[in-house]
Amino acid sequence: MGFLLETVIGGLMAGMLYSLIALGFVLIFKASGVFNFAQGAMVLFAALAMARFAEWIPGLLGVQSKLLANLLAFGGAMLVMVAVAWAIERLVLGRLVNQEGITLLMATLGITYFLDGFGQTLFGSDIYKIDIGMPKDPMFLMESVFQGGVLVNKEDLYAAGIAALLVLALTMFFQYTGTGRALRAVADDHQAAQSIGIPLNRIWVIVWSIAGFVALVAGIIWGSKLGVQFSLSLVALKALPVVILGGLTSVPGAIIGGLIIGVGEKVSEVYVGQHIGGGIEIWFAYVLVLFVLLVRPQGLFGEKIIDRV
Amino acid sequence: QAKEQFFPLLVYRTGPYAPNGTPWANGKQDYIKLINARDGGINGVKIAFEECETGYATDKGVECYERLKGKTNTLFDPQSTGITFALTDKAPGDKIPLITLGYGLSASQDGNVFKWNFPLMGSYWTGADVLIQHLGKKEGGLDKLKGKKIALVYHDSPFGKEPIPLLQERSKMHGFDLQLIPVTAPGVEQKAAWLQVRQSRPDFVLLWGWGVMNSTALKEAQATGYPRDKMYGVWWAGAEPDVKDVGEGAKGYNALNLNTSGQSPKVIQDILKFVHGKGQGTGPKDEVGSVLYTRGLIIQMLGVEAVRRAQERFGKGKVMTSEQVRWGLENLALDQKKLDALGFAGVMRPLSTSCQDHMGSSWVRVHTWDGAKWSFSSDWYQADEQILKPMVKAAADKYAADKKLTRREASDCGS
Amino acid sequence: MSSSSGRTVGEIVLDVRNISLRFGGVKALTDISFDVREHEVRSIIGPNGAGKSSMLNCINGVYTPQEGRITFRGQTFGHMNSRQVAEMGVARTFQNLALFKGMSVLDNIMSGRNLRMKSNLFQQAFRNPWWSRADREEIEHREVVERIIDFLEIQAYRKVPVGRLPYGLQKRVDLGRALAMEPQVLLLDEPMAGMNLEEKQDMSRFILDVNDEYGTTIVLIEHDMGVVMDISDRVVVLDYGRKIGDGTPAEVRSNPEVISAYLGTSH
Amino acid sequence: MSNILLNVNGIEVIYNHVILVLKGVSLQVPEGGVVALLGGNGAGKTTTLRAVSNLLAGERGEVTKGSIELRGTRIEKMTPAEMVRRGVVQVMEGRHCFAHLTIEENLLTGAYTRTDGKAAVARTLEKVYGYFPRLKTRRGSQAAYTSGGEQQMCAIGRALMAEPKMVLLDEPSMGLAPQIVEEVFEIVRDLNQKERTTFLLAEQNTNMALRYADYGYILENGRIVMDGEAKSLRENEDVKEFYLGMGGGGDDRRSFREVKSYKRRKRWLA
Amino acid sequence: MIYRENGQFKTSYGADQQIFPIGQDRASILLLLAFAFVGVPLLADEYLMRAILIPFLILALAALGLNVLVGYCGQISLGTGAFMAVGAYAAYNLQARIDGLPLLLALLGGGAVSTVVGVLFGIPSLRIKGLYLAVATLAAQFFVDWAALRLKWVTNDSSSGSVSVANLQAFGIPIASPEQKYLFCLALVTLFALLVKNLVRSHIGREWMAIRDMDVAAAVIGIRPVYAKLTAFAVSSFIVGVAGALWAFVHLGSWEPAAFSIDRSFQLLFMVIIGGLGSIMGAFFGAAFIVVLPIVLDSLPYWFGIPIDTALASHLTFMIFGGLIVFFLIVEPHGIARLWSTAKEKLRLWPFPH
Ligand SMILES: Nc1ncnc2c1ncn2[C@@H]1O[C@H](COP(=O)(O)OP(=O)(O)OP(=O)(O)O)[C@@H](O)[C@H]1O
Ligand SMILES: Nc1ncnc2c1ncn2[C@@H]1O[C@H](COP(=O)(O)OP(=O)(O)OP(=O)(O)O)[C@@H](O)[C@H]1O
Ligand SMILES: CC(C)C[C@H](N)C(=O)O
Ligand SMILES: [Mg+2]
Ligand SMILES: [Mg+2]
Repeated sequence: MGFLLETVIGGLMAGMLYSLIALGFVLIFKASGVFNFAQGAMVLFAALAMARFAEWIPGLLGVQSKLLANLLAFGGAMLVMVAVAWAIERLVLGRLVNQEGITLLMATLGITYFLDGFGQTLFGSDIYKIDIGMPKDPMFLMESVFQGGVLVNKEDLYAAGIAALLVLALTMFFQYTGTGRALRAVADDHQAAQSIGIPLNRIWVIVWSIAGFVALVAGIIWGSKLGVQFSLSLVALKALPVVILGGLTSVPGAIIGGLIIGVGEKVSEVYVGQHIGGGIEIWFAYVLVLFVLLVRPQGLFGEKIIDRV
Repeated sequence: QAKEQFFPLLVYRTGPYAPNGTPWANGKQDYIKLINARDGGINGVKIAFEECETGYATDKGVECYERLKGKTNTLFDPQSTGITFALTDKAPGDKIPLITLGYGLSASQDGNVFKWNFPLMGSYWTGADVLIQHLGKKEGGLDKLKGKKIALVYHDSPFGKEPIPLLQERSKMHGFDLQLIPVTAPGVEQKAAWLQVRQSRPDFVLLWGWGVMNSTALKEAQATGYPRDKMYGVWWAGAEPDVKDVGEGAKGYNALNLNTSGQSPKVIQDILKFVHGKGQGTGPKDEVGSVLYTRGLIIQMLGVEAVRRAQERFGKGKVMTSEQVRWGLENLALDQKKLDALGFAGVMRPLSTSCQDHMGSSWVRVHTWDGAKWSFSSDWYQADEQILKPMVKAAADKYAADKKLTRREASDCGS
Repeated sequence: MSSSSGRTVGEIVLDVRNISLRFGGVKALTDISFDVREHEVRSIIGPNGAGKSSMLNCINGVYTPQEGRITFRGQTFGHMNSRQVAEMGVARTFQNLALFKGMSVLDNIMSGRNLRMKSNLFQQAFRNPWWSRADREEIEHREVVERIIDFLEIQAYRKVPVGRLPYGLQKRVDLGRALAMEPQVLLLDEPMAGMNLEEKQDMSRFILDVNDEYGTTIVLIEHDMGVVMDISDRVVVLDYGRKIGDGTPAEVRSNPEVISAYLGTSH
Repeated sequence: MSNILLNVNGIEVIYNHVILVLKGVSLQVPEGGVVALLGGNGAGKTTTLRAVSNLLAGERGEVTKGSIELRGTRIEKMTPAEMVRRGVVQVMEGRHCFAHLTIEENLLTGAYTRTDGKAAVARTLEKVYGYFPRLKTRRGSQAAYTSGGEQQMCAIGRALMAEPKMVLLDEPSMGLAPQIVEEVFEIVRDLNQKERTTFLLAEQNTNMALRYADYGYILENGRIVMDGEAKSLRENEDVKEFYLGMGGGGDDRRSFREVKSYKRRKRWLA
Repeated sequence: MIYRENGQFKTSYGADQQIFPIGQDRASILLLLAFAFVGVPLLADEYLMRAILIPFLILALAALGLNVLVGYCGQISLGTGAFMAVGAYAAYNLQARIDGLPLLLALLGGGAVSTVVGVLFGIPSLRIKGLYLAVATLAAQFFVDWAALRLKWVTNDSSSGSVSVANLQAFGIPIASPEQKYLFCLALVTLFALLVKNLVRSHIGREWMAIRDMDVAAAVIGIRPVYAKLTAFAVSSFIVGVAGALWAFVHLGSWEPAAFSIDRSFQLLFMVIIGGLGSIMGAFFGAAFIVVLPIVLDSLPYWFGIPIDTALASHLTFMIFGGLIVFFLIVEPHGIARLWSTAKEKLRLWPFPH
């Protein structure tokens, strides 16, 4: 019983981390109708920038305090992400207005390759460290109730808290501001949005910058867990079922999707996987998604797919 | 005819495995540079090389092989078990030998079936065997393993699965429980695996990982409170990149090692002098002498020595063909004296190959991470021939039957 | 029986009884009944959002009404899928252009013949100009389609992807696709929206010709009262999902409820 | 004409690098005028409007020759958003509502460029609801689930929410019930007279358009074939016959049933 | 002036329905085929064949299959790698378990099994659309990956999960040398390209496209979405399965599940998009772009003798490749095949544009 609880908690935490990445996908999709394949590459790029800046800054600027160095590095990395957003709008999206989703998806693949190459050229392809002082050791709760207690990971707990905050803020933004509404309009119809004066270029820079910010936060959290190196870009894959389960257009969906997938994965792996050879968590997540989609084709919280004559 | 001995270098300096692939590749390259700079080549034959980036991807590796096989007159080191599997079928046709030091197909030790494969110094079976021996020793005898629980956390690929048959064999012999926990490549998400570890609380965890999987495993072990000193990695899970950013958290973690690390050996000093000293170094200077770098040196050294051995038979100072190099690999005789002369004193143990045995020796030690550096914590082991031999033979026979190959005749050994 | 225009019309082909359709709180149709007789031009008019398009959607199985039933040539159904309706000979054009955007004009219209094409997957895969059922079939149907293309005067655009055509021509292709089905009943949803007068005259002509030559029964939704009054035999008037009038153009025109809800005074 | 607001000067438009659609179109719209752009299907009306509002890029079209000036400044290189900030808004043909947004959200997005505060926007919203009461009853439903005519009203209303100086209306009457059509044209007249809003409208409903416009251009095959005061166009014999449907001089509209031959198209240019 | 369709009047619909109605096109495709079958084997060296042309052909075949599904029927799939794997492992099992089964039958058998699996995983497409469907098909991808690693009988009890085949032959001719392999693949690819072309220009092709473009309207004209979608899945996964078997048998010789990983699925999807959705040529262009271009970029420094660090070179390759993808999309969002046809259109107008 204690162990089940532990598995569930572990799953919830893992799910929260997936959500963090899923959030980036949802943001961009919701605001421009682009499925941003480059989200993983952006996470890596941001994390690399952060890690290397934090490493360089003490030497370059003579900053002693680790906190200050980290803050400066964060600021620097954020600037880099804004620059990336700006360049993407200028060079890619701005020239692909009103094209179909699949074309835009393909363009983000181009961006992925570019960012992967560019990031590693700039920052190197070794393994780097982000140390923002996250606690690494486990803590044990309810030791009196269960034998051995229930293990909870403090690092994950912080990460989950940060993710929850981000989601809350972004949900508010989309639901309650005029800009949020404009973003949703852009996603529906680029041309009509233009025709009523929504400046696509500015909107896109903003959205991609926000996505860059989310990527940076995800990159820091994942990076401090895994170390910063190329594989970080692959965690994006883990976020795919989450985005789809929650619905491509729903910010809260990203969180709830993450939690469900996280728990589903871990519980299935630990309780079922063991007996059939293991390694089932990935496909289990996708099969779970598949069944949910059969009932709700737009995901749990996604906007209904409109199809009318 | 070519005037140089050409070494194609399949490497990966990008992608998920770059942090581990890079020092290895640098070691290989620096050794070639050393031979050219210090000795003027192999008995005067200069060495040429060309790198090809595989990204640890099999199809890319095959492309590299095809690209470079026309140029080479020496051998390939695929740097990946997956690529090795793919090349094992191609190499005999092209008559190019493969060195797979410490990786590849364990059965390919049997030179009578695998004429072109050379899993020098050890295979995953020998590695697994030694680990069990070591655990037995720690517990005070192999019979003490009875009833113990050993978990294998492995990279879910042919590489990670290789040790399983041997471990199963050993588990039958000693009566320990073997728990298999696969980790999907590249291994960034291991929470479920470590929850299972926490659930079953094995006495030991064997870690068969590569690249980011290793550091992630250590971090997850820390996060779930599994004692690191109960964890034993294969020799691909015991280098600096695996523990560097875990630091203190990996303290007590053990892994096999086929070679020493550190800058004291003579060959390393020579590299610092002849290669880095002249500004010719391939990677950063402080990486020279690290675990994987040194392993790269060894691999390259064995290749060079195979050429030298071949020259002894087919003509000193001549450029060898890859068939001749194969003979050289099959007749390596590196005794302590030779190793000392080469500057590898203490770095590795002697090794000599033969027509039947393409491995040469399986000497290996365990080293332990103390939070800042690796240091040896065991004596040298070799795999138990009694267990290994029949398994290799059976597997090689099955392979031969599948491929409709016949074992080499004794007469074939001379060529 | 004869209609106002003096032409003979036949039996009831389509009988709509007590149809009600709701979307959540929106009552799109409430208890609608009317019939359509063979060979007549039957119009549905009414203000925007009255439920005209929804009515057509019910008839050809896109929407399932919550209540009521529809009888087609004596066969009654509450729910039927689009395929079955198509097989019974009902074709349809759309208000919001529902063409196959990526296909050429020719392919769009050819797709209207699909129901009649019988060659199987293998015959199609291995088709060839020398001996092949698929090829022969393709040519036979192409002839029919070419007649429609001539009829609609869109020869010049045959191979153009429809997405690139101006709005008005797209509407014609839409009609062409429906005609290619050689339907017994043709449902037209605002076929003349976005056309100028000359083009509307042409379109009226097309419709009447189809009606005359092939005896196709027409159900027409249109906002241009000139067209409706001139070419229809009988008119149904909907308002807010209810039927407020039904009869010959003359009757409808003088129905006070219809005047206040829809026609206003100017027409 | 006095005080020219929009001056289109000999533009050529090419789609997809190969399809030449406008072959030198010139037209002027005076400040505070209502100008109609007439012509058959495929004449190039929509293309002309897109060229003015700079929406061509999204259709992979491009102005290759000529110039477009708004109050004397060249505008070909501007973004559509800049055009809107300068007060030029286009109502796109074929509705183009934001499918997932509700009717009210659609209308509110129309006010995106406005900076005069929530209250002012709310007033305009009420005004639009006043014009189209049907929208008010459907305000909470997603645009995609409204009827064709409701969507058309929504598109027009959305453009009005920007309180534009100049509106480019592409087939506003399409799909609207007759009294609403009348209503739309009344709105045009109303705004034109009360707020001096300028209109350039592409219309197929020639009769209506010429009743409400001051001036008209007739476009066929990518060229302007005739232009003049609305009144004089209405008197023109050709216009009468081909666009207003009045047979051979008589003032009576010919019945649709009686039009005999449909293969009799006469155009100014082949 | 040479490239003209004017003056080539068609006197029958049959003539107008040919695959290449324009004479010059017909001639050039015949020339191209002749060159591919005769010229290439004479000219190309072993590296070109083994490392570039053979993978190019096989992946083009897979892309062709995927294009049926994505390009023509509009169902985005990310399970292509899985269907290739099913084809490969099924063919392997057929060959290993049935003695003396001819290679061609094994390959087609692989395709047939893949068809079954494809249709099974295609069933959700009746409800799920677009990106949602794409991600749902990943279920197939990961499940098959897993099954190949875990289910012992799939790999005929190979402990490492890696299997291999040897001594291929068709009609008594061995398929061993690069030329033989190349010709074998080329023949199959040509055949399948022809069959697919036939399908897409027949009524089933129109059904697929109708479903892709506007499914409600398609239903109203009597097209059954179930039938159209499932046939597309079937045809597509058959071809993809055969391609998978070829990839395993002819190109790799020995393989592990990783050969058909999710990367392959993405790679193939990207091929059909950049090549041109709904175009036979597109599959080939896409395969060339995605398979051949990176290799060429990778080799450039060596060809020009510029000594460049391997890591830097491959990062640059990434960057240039990414840049080129974006560049081509901006020039023509509908893929290279469309660019090609626009170019032809221009050529037709040349020297008098418009
Ligand atoms: N995106 C496009 N790509 C290629 N050609 C186009 C495109 N849009 C329009 N055209 C072509 O431009 C010409 C003019 O079209 P346009 O839409 O401007 O006509 P229109 O006068 O608005 O017609 P309608 O009254 O039917 O709306 C047509 O021949 C059409 O085929
Ligand atoms: N799928 C749907 N979901 C929700 N509401 C719908 C749906 N389809 C139609 N409606 C609503 O039903 C009512 C009738 O719509 P319908 O399209 O039938 O009107 P119409 O008479 O064709 O109007 P118009 O002349 O404007 O085309 C409208 O208020 C519309 O908003
Ligand atoms: C080659 C080695 C570095 C180990 C590696 N994981 C393999 O493929 O076997
Ligand atoms: Mg309607
Ligand atoms: Mg138009």
